[in-house]
Amino acid sequence: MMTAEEIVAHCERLYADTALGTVHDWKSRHPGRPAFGHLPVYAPREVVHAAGGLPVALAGAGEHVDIVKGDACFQSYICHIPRSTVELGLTGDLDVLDGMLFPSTCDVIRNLSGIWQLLFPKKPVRFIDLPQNFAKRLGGDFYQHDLKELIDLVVANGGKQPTDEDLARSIRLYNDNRNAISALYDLRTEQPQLVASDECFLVVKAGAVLDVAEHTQLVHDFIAQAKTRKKKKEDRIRVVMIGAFCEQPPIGLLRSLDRSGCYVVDDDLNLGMRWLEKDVEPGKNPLEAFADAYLTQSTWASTKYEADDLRAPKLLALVKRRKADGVVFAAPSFCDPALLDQPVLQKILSVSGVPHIAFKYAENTGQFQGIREQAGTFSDSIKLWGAA
Amino acid sequence: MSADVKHAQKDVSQNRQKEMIAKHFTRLSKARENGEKVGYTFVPGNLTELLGVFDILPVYPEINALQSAMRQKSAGYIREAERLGHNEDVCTYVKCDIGMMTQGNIGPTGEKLPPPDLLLLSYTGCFTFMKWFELLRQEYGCEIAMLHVPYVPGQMPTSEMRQYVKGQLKDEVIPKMEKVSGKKFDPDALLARLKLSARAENDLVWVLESAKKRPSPIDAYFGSVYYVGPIFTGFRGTEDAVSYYKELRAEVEDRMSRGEGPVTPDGTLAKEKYRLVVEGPPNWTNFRDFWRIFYDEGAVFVASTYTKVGGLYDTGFRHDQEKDPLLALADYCIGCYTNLSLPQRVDLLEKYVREYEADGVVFNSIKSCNSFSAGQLVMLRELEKRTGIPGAFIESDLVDPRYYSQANIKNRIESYLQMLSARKAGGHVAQPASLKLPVVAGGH
Amino acid sequence: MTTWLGIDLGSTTTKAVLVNEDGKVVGAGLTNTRSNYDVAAAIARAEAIADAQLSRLEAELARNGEKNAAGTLAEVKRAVRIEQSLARLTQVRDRTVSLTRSAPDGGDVVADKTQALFDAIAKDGENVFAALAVDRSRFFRDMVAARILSDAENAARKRELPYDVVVGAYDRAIVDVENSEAAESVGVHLVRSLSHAKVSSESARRIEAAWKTLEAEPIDIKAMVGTGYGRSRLPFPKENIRSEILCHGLGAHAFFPKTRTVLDIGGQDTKAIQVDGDGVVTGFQMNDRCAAGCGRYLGYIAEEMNLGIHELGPLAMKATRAVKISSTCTVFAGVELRARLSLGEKRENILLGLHRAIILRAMSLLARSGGVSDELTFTGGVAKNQAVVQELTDLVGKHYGQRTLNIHTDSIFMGAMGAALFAKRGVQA
Amino acid sequence: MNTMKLTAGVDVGTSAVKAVVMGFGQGEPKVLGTWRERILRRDAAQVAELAYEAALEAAKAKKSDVAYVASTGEGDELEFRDGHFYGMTTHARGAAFLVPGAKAVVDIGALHARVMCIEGVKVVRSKMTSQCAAGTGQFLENIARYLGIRTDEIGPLSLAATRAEVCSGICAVLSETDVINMVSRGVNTGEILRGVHDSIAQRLARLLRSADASGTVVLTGGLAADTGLAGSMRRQLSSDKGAPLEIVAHPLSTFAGAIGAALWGEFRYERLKKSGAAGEELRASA
Ligand SMILES: Nc1ncnc2c1ncn2[C@@H]1O[C@H](COP(=O)(O)OP(=O)(O)O)[C@@H](O)[C@H]1O
Ligand SMILES: Nc1ncnc2c1ncn2[C@@H]1O[C@H](COP(=O)(O)OP(=O)(O)O)[C@@H](O)[C@H]1O
Ligand code: SF4
Ligand code: SF4
Ligand code: SF4
Repeated sequence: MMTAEEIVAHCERLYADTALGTVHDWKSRHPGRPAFGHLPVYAPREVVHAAGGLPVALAGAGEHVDIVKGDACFQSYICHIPRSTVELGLTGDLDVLDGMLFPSTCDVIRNLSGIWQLLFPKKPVRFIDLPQNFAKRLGGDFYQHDLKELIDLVVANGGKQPTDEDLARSIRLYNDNRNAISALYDLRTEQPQLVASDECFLVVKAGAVLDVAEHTQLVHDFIAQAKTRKKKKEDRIRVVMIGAFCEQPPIGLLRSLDRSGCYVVDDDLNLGMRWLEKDVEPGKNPLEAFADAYLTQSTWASTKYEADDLRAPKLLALVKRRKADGVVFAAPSFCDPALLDQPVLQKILSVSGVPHIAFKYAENTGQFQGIREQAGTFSDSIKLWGAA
Repeated sequence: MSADVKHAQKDVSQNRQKEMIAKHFTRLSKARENGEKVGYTFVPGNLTELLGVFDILPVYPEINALQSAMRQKSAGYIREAERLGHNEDVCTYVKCDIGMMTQGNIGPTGEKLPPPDLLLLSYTGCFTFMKWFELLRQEYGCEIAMLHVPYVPGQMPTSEMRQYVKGQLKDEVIPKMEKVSGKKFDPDALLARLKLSARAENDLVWVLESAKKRPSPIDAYFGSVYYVGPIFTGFRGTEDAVSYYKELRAEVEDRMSRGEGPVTPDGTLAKEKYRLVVEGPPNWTNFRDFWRIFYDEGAVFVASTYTKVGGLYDTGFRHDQEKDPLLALADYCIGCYTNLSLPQRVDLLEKYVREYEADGVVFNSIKSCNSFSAGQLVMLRELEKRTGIPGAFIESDLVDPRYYSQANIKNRIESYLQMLSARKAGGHVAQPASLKLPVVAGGH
Repeated sequence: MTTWLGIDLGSTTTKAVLVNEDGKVVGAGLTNTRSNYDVAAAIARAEAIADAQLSRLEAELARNGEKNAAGTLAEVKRAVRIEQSLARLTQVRDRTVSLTRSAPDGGDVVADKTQALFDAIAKDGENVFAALAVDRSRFFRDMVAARILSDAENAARKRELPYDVVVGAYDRAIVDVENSEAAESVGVHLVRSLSHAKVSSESARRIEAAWKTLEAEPIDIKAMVGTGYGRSRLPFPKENIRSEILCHGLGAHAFFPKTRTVLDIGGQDTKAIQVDGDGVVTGFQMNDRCAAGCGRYLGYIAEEMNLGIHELGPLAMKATRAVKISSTCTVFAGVELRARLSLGEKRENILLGLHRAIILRAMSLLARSGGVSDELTFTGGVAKNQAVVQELTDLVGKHYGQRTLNIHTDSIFMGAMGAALFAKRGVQA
Repeated sequence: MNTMKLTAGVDVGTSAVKAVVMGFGQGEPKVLGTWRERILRRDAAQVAELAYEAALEAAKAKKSDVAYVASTGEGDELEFRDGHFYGMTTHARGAAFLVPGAKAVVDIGALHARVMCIEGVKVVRSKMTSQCAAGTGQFLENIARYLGIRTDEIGPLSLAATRAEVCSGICAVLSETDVINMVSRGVNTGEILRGVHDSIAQRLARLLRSADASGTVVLTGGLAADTGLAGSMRRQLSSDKGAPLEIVAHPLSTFAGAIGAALWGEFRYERLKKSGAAGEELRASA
């Protein structure tokens, strides 16, 4: 078995491989079957999987590529993830994908689906309009229909029509996967010194390109190995980091947080992989059960309409559950969903006496001085004034 | 929209619009004392007729924001919102509105706006709308009705989309309106209003299409934001709007018969030198300066997409086209410009370039607005490829003067127009005058 | 002689070009005066005219039987340049000396020593100004500054002179002098330079005679067109002003008719331009007013490293790899540079990274303007830098495939050239 | 002489190192010695050591007298430090020490500008400029160089000017061209400086307003010494209809970070002494 460090190194290689070598491998092992790329935040991966496809979660290109043509498609005041995604598309890195799925997230991702239609007219492109109406007979029916069409698309590109058993099996595999990830997060809460924040990020991120069962195993392996580590808990503060659900921060940012005296005990990185809060019970009609789960079991997210805004109380509950000292708002620059939610969340934290700071990043930010300075001051403040 | 811009000659239609607006805001300011209900809602895909059926008075926060900008108030409001913790990166319409709210919610006519009884979140073509009203709801704690209008990624809305919207209208929106207003829904009253809407829409389309003439009697961007005002906002489905558009049409017919160009703040445009199509909203803080850059050079906008955010009537939609009024409303919401996929937007622009015989295309990219801006550069490339006509790309903001640079935009537009004229002349430009300069003998 | 004049008022330099009836360049002038635009335009124009006169002189000489007319003329030009520079130096000297005399920490003694400092430079004029005669993008100011700063420093170290006083006075003097148009005509310099130019006395006589003939028929400028960053401040009617985009496009087309894409990196802005077969612009993009990505970026880095701007490229060419620079901002890039130097990173590798950064920005501008079509012409002052050219070639190749890259030795004049052609077209069309 | 307990603070900036030695006895802590050393293309760690020694000399103390050396700024890698505190923590502490009752701090150094709102010694909110050096000390320094004046002449010249020449450019690098053009047009130095100060003050005022500052605002960092900038800020802040703010600077403002570090160092030292922790651990956690 690989050591924890080896697993992380492996995951980091997967993350840096923007040319998707793993997907190439998968396709050679499963000739004729399709791989579908999808953008953050949440996508119905179960359904693609059940129809014999490989869902590949794309999240920009981090710091890994120079943006040349991607910049030609986006103005400076648009977040970074669409430009790196387009760059990868134009340089051919995404050619291995048989189609692209754009789950409704924000205007940028929505319009990116149109850009894809214009730039790659031969590639199947599907916009997945996740319902913002959560009534079973309205949003639920609409979503189920959407899912059926998605299945048709996968089938038309080399997948197979899934039976109810297929769907149920896929649903269970993803339940397992979420539970594994959840166990990793729990370990982090209990013994934050065992799992550095970049490690947690990378290990979960590997699920973007791996087959689900393989990834579940990898997460379990990592947990087992991490538990054998002998590291002493340091005098750091415990923080929850939120806002980074779509464009992912550079790894250097996570390391800077750790280095400036923080333990990140929860975050919304890789949010799509932890989206459903409970297991989906496939029951007699797995597709319906799966669609319903979206309506009733989704986590709170800035991309989703909240009829009675529960985001703020849920954040507070999370802070409590994770025994966090404070909250770090880390959002991509120009990310409307994340940034528009901040004032409300900050207000409730202030009222409840939970300290918080905020900063912005881009996936390819290379300088963390300012962030270190702010996070350091933040941890200083909790440590020094907590005692003073 | 406002009548702030003083046209050289006061048209009847303009005065009527002014009156309509003034009346509306006075009524709003007295809504509380008169026991009238107030609904806040957005322009794209607005359900004005439906609100009207329940006698709920509409307020459009977007329009308030642009009005604040025209009155040079937006910068202060935005600063206020940023002080309250709203990020500098996010949509300035939202911040302008929040700022205005915290400063007493004084509307464009100087009268106070009432708080909403209903937030009607008909969420067409922009996710930020959703966040915006979530914020307002925190503030007002009133009833909120959400209408999720699905995006149209293909060429046509599917029947599932139409039914989804209709279902939400029936089960979510109308019950909330009934609850807020205490009135029962009357489908016949709605049908009657939709008929009136359609009559006004016919005349509006005629006016917008008059720009196909040479010279165009209207400016389909700067001038037309005034023309679309009543249809965008609270007056659709009223007799007032029908009369307004009838008068407007008569006035434009008149200009056309005299072969006159559009009216600008400096009077009638003397010579139409360039015919342009424009994509994207205008800047409001420096509206006249922005306009001047174009009319000083004899450039006229003959078609714009911005005037279609409140409905795409020129491609045929009319509010009375369906027997089922709710289905008509669903079609309307789904069909607004910003709900179109990018390929559809390009198709529309291409059609405009051809049908309006345009010389050029200008994209005004708005920093605030991802809904419009994300992808505009790709659209521009595609459009250039299809039409063979080069486009110009400029950047500004709707209501934040910090992002408007007259010098930059002027530089770009002048270069662009010179380029168009060079193309027109087949590589030869207008003649520079021959200058006889005193020659320094031998130099130094 | 009938000519047309184009003036390009750049943000850092002002360029003037004269073309003849065939659209060929007959004279070009360049100044880096940081004065108001009128003076800058006048100086550039005067320089262009002087240059044209000297070119005509060559033809005239050849006609009068001079064997190696080109060689002779090159020598004459060199001598004239040095003569002009010496005249300028005298002006600067007088101004500096008078400023030091009246400075609070100055006085007669300091003034006299300063005078001596300048006189020593003047004596060595042939050497000090040698580079000026061969490379037009080098400037009087830089030559003198380099010399006077080091001389003053040496003197200060020997406690002979207060460094601040001299340098302060010089800084002011050079601005004053560069902002004034030259007092004497090229003719005067020509005559004066003949005494020490390395030409035979027979040639000298011929030159004098030819010059007389030429002076009798001065250069006639039929029309002029202004362009560039400061064009709106030119005292020209609107019809005589063209956007720099159009001028760079046309200028590039004139030199390289197969040009379809133009990249211009100037002092304060960068432009990517697409042109058609007639040199008519079909699309363009320019960056905003941020020094990152323009010539000043490299200028600033050069200052940080105590190097001349022309030394950057050759040094970067020695790199074995490009260090990735994560700061966009010029100033922060300067800090990053120092930080990396102190971490032991090789100077040339960092420099290459900085050059790459500038080209990466240009690449996205190019992509935004419509990509890179064959042929690509690279203009503006920065095109002189080989490392920039190397990175551009590399990245263009990688993203667009094989492309012909044109760079003209006088690429800095491309905008002015386009303006001159517009002037000419206007009159002939 | 050393009945007092001594601590030291070393603030490693991007352009200069500031070091102080402070004494703790009866009453208020005292600043015993200070030193500022420009880095000027040298190795920052060596300059830091140099500055520390010079401050010791000024305080007439020896290294062995010092109970705790705290670094701040870019000093977290210094060999001789006992602990490190982040810049905003120390500037806030230093400012509160120099100007008791201060409610906000504006720290403007060579390459950064940041605003902290404080309650007592706590930072409750902060804002900083992004990775753009427009309107920082370096920018002012460059301009002074082109104008041919020393940095300490900047303030008085600007204050003496009766009007400001509007400086349009915001870029730290490109504004030089504007300034040069102004000089050529014969605009006098004071008016140029005042214009530059106004444009910097505008940015700072925006930062202050967006951080929702109120009450007494202390300037710290190198530019606190620039009286012209303070003047422009006062003008700017009194004309923007915001809450009234009082701008003050202290002669030791430049050393605020180092002073804050020394103060926090003492606090940390005492806490660790109480908990009996060894020197090594003291490093890991601070
Ligand atoms: N040898 C060189 N290497 C690199 N850059 C150079 C060289 N010579 C000139 N430059 C750059 O060229 C710029 C001036 O270019 P130019 O095209 O004249 O600009 P503008 O038109 O904006 O004045 C200067 O900022 C300088 O940085
Ligand atoms: N009297 C003064 N007037 C204006 N600027 C000054 C003055 N004294 C110092 N400075 C500027 O302060 C800056 C250094 O500030 P400091 O806070 O020490 O820098 P760092 O960022 O290195 O910590 C320098 O850029 C210097 O030009
Ligand atoms: S980072 Fe934010 S704005 Fe950008 S695509 Fe993702 S959700 Fe949308
Ligand atoms: S993002 Fe655009 S459409 Fe949405 S609210 Fe802002 S300005 Fe309006
Ligand atoms: S980022 Fe740097 S180079 Fe760009 S404008 Fe700011 S200071 Fe100037």
